[in-house]
Amino acid sequence: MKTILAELETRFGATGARFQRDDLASIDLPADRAVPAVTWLKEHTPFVQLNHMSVVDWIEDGQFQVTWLVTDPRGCRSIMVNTRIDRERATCDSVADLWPQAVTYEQEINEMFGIDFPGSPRMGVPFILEGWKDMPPMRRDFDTVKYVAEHHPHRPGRKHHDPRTYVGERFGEKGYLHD
Amino acid sequence: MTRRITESREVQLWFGPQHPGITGNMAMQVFLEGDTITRGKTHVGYLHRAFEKLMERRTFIQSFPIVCRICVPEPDTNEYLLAAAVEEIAGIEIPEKAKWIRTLVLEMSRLASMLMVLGGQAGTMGNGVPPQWMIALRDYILDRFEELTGGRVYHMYIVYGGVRRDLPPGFAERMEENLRRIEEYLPYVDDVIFDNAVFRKRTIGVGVVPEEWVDEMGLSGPIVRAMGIPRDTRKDWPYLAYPELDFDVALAEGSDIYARALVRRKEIQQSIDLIRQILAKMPQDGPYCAKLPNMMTWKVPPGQTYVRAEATRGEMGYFVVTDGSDRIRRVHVRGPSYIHGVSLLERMLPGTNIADLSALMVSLQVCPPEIER
Amino acid sequence: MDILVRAAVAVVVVLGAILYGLLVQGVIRKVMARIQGRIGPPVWQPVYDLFKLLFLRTAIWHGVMFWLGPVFRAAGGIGLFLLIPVVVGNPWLENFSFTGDLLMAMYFLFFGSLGMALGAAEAGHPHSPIGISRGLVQMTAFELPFSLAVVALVARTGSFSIIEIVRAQQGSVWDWNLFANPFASAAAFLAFLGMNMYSPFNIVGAPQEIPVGPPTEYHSSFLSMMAAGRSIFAVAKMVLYMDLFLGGATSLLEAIVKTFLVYFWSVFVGAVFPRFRTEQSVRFFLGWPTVFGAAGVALVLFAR
Amino acid sequence: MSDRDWNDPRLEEALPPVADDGGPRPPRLPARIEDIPAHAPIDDTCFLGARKMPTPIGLPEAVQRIKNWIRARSLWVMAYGTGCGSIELRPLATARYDMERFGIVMRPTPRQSNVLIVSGYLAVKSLKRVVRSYEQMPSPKWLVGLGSCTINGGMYWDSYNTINRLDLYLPVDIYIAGCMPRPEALLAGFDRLMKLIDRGEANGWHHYLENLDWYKANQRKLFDDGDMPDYNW
Repeated sequence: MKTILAELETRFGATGARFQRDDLASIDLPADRAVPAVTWLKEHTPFVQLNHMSVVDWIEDGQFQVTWLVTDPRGCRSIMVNTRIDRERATCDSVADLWPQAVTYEQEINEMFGIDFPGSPRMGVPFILEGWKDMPPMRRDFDTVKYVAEHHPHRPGRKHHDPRTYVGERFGEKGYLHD
Repeated sequence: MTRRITESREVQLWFGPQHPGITGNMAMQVFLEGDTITRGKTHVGYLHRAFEKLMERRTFIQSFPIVCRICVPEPDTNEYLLAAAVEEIAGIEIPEKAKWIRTLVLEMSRLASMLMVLGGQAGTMGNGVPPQWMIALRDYILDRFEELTGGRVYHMYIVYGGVRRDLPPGFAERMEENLRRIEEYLPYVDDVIFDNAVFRKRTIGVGVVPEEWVDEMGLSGPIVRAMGIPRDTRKDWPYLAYPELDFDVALAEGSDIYARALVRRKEIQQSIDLIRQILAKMPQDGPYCAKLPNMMTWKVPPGQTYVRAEATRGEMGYFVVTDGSDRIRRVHVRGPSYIHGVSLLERMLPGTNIADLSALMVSLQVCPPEIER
Repeated sequence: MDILVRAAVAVVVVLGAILYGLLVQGVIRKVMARIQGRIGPPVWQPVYDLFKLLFLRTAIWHGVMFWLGPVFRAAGGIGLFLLIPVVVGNPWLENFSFTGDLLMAMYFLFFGSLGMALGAAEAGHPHSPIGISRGLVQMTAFELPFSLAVVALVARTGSFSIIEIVRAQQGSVWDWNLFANPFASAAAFLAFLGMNMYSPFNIVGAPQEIPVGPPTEYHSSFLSMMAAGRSIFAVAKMVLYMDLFLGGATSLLEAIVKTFLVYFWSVFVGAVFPRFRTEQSVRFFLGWPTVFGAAGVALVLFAR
Repeated sequence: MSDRDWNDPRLEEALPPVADDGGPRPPRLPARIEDIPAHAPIDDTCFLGARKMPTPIGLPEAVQRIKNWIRARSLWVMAYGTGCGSIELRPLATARYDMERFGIVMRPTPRQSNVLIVSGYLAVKSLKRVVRSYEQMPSPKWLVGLGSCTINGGMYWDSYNTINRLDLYLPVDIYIAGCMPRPEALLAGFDRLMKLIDRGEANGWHHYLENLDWYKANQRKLFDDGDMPDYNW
């Protein structure tokens, strides 16, 4: 797997190759090289499975992190290919033509984060939500408590405790794990 | 609807969300010609609870009551995966006994879930007897869960650094007694399900998944094993105490509904044997939970990882990102049903007989809560 | 005999038959529950359900034919039952049987289902037409072995009167058509499985495929009328089979025992089998049952 | 099933009182089904064809008693697992806790069922279907709220997609608390529901039709009619 990571660095200018476990590596790529790198991994290396595709919202940096987890099912190895895209003009290349199930991942990400994948089918097709009028809910700046207070009224009389203080005064400062 | 019937050759049929043939709460919009489906689409989202959003608002220890609700029949895999991911990032070593107890809990939950789905497989074809038996057998395991963790369905038993409490005295004997009771009934189940002429007629050669879809779509679990491909996360990505247990991957040929049911039947026996092995080899003394900082103010260093485990339905994975604060930055659940239930099912719908649809759905073991989380 | 008295007796007999059918259903639910390891509902549960459905209200309108569906079904059941002698020799329980009533019975056996299909098709729910098409296909399939069996019996007795057929079977047990003509009996009892719509032949109201099929939209008092019609239809079929194959009955107790046995045949088969697909069930009925029926006819012809 | 006497007044006190908390709550109704006014005018502005049905009057007390007695002994539950609580309906229906002993059976279609179990949290998308299914059921019908999430949101109190109070949108006859309630709790809840029906006090269905505008206003706050699913069966 080291050779493949080195290949990625030389071919696609990847950086920050590191081993999370000996069967799981992680590597960062610039936004325009990420999908070519994933394509190269699928076509020319045993990493043929798209195992997972996820997005992290780094609102402090104003960036989205898109992560493809490609897996070599026979060698039992995985590589996390990370890239950062701009949070304002959130568009990312699509891998829907490489793996059919990526359509579903990209549809959900498009709905939950508002990231656009040009060329991917079912962009803008509601997947989970129905009649959703607010901003994409999985963004960090979407305040779910405020939304709930507006839309789903609470039953009066329900108490909320801050666990830091409440568990402390109930179970002692150690917390309840050590009894 | 009447207009559609009279005007066009197709009948539009909403298979769910309110439909007894549906596992969980999802919908399939299918178009029929006669009894054959020409095209269809799956609709999910009826169970969306925004777990991943809620976990961004919870402290690490508060996340456990949430993750175990992600898959209802088999909650412990989720607990283990969250714990394992955070432990890997935080660099916590769990004691030896905790490993074995976690393995025991995972196998128990696999057994319970496997019993339920095998009974449901026969139930989708109108045979009402096996589901009744199997779910009654599943209750034995739920009793042991209740004794061990205090909860019948949701356990919140696996925590960071190990498990919440030790095995109660005499647990192994009661477990063994229950396993014997279950093994008494399994031959009858074999007679009613696998030696049943009508069941074989209905299932053999129905719902075949082509082998080239495995790498193309990232399939896993009994669907792959039913093709004769020995692919099992417990063997390929060994975790917990599985490398020290001896078991071989349950395989079947044909990749149809019957083969998948056969794989599940073999894995029931496999889980029973594994539970026996675990209870025999488990270290009797030693700590069951590592020493941990105060959970209320625990901060985990930044990191990003992906852990996987073998659920009943296939490979389940957690993608966890932390940013050094006392809350999870991002957790993304990769449920096997996410691929089996949406992409694979939609791809298999055309040409399926409407009579086989719910049987196909159960044999893919679609678990809607983990699709939409 | 005064026609009014006959009519009153007929009403009483029909009501009794409905009650008996409901009780049989209750016992069957009990037995199924025992097979599944449960305690099961009280035997009176179908009666409770019937009356509870009567006390429900309706708020939908699907047209006149929709409401007439249960009426057709009940009419078919009552008409079939009133043609068949329950206890031969008892003037009250011989109902309105006449020479050639077997032909009428053959007609009424399918009249109820056809009317039911007409009504249910009005509902507009896609489950109804799918279930109806399945039901009619299966009906035509199991009609063939059943008709062959009936032809064999008629050829044996040389009469279309059920009473004649019953009288021909009196004497020892070996005179029953069940033993006198085993092929025809096998064909007819296999067809009975399809007639009763227990699994593996419950493809019409398959709950996991097309929930409850044609009666999807029926509710409240219409469903209760359908339940009553179904129960008397079942009783009529039991009595018909008892008369045709089990040598009829000379006392009410004998009739109850025999009809019970006839019905449990289909229940015990249904307890252990999943459901056929439509074309599979058609293939089944056009296979061995038809061969048995033909063999039964041949047996009678060569025995002459 | 249980030897408890639900008519015991001490138990009535033990039950949580209806919270008089200034929260949105529909007006009260007469307790007994016989005291309900005879006929409420049908309004055609109602939603998805839910109609106010007249309650039969002029029936002697005894007939009402017999009706309620029979209704309480034949509850047909709609097999609609709306949430994770439905996992405990399977043990309830099978050999260990056999609910068919009490005449409770699962019916696959709303037209033929009397009891709707909302088993746990309701996503908004799911609530639309539940409302439609509830309105397709013939009256008298009863609704059982299962789990803490239907009472006050439970652990999903801050989730943007699940409702927090079921009784704002549908009339709940009985709540069964717990996350999730054990099958014994479900049996106790059904026992309680049977007692209520037997006494003719479980009339949430009529409550719904009497205060249709209030319920519809609450529902329209979440979703408008144009947003409902396109199929109506």
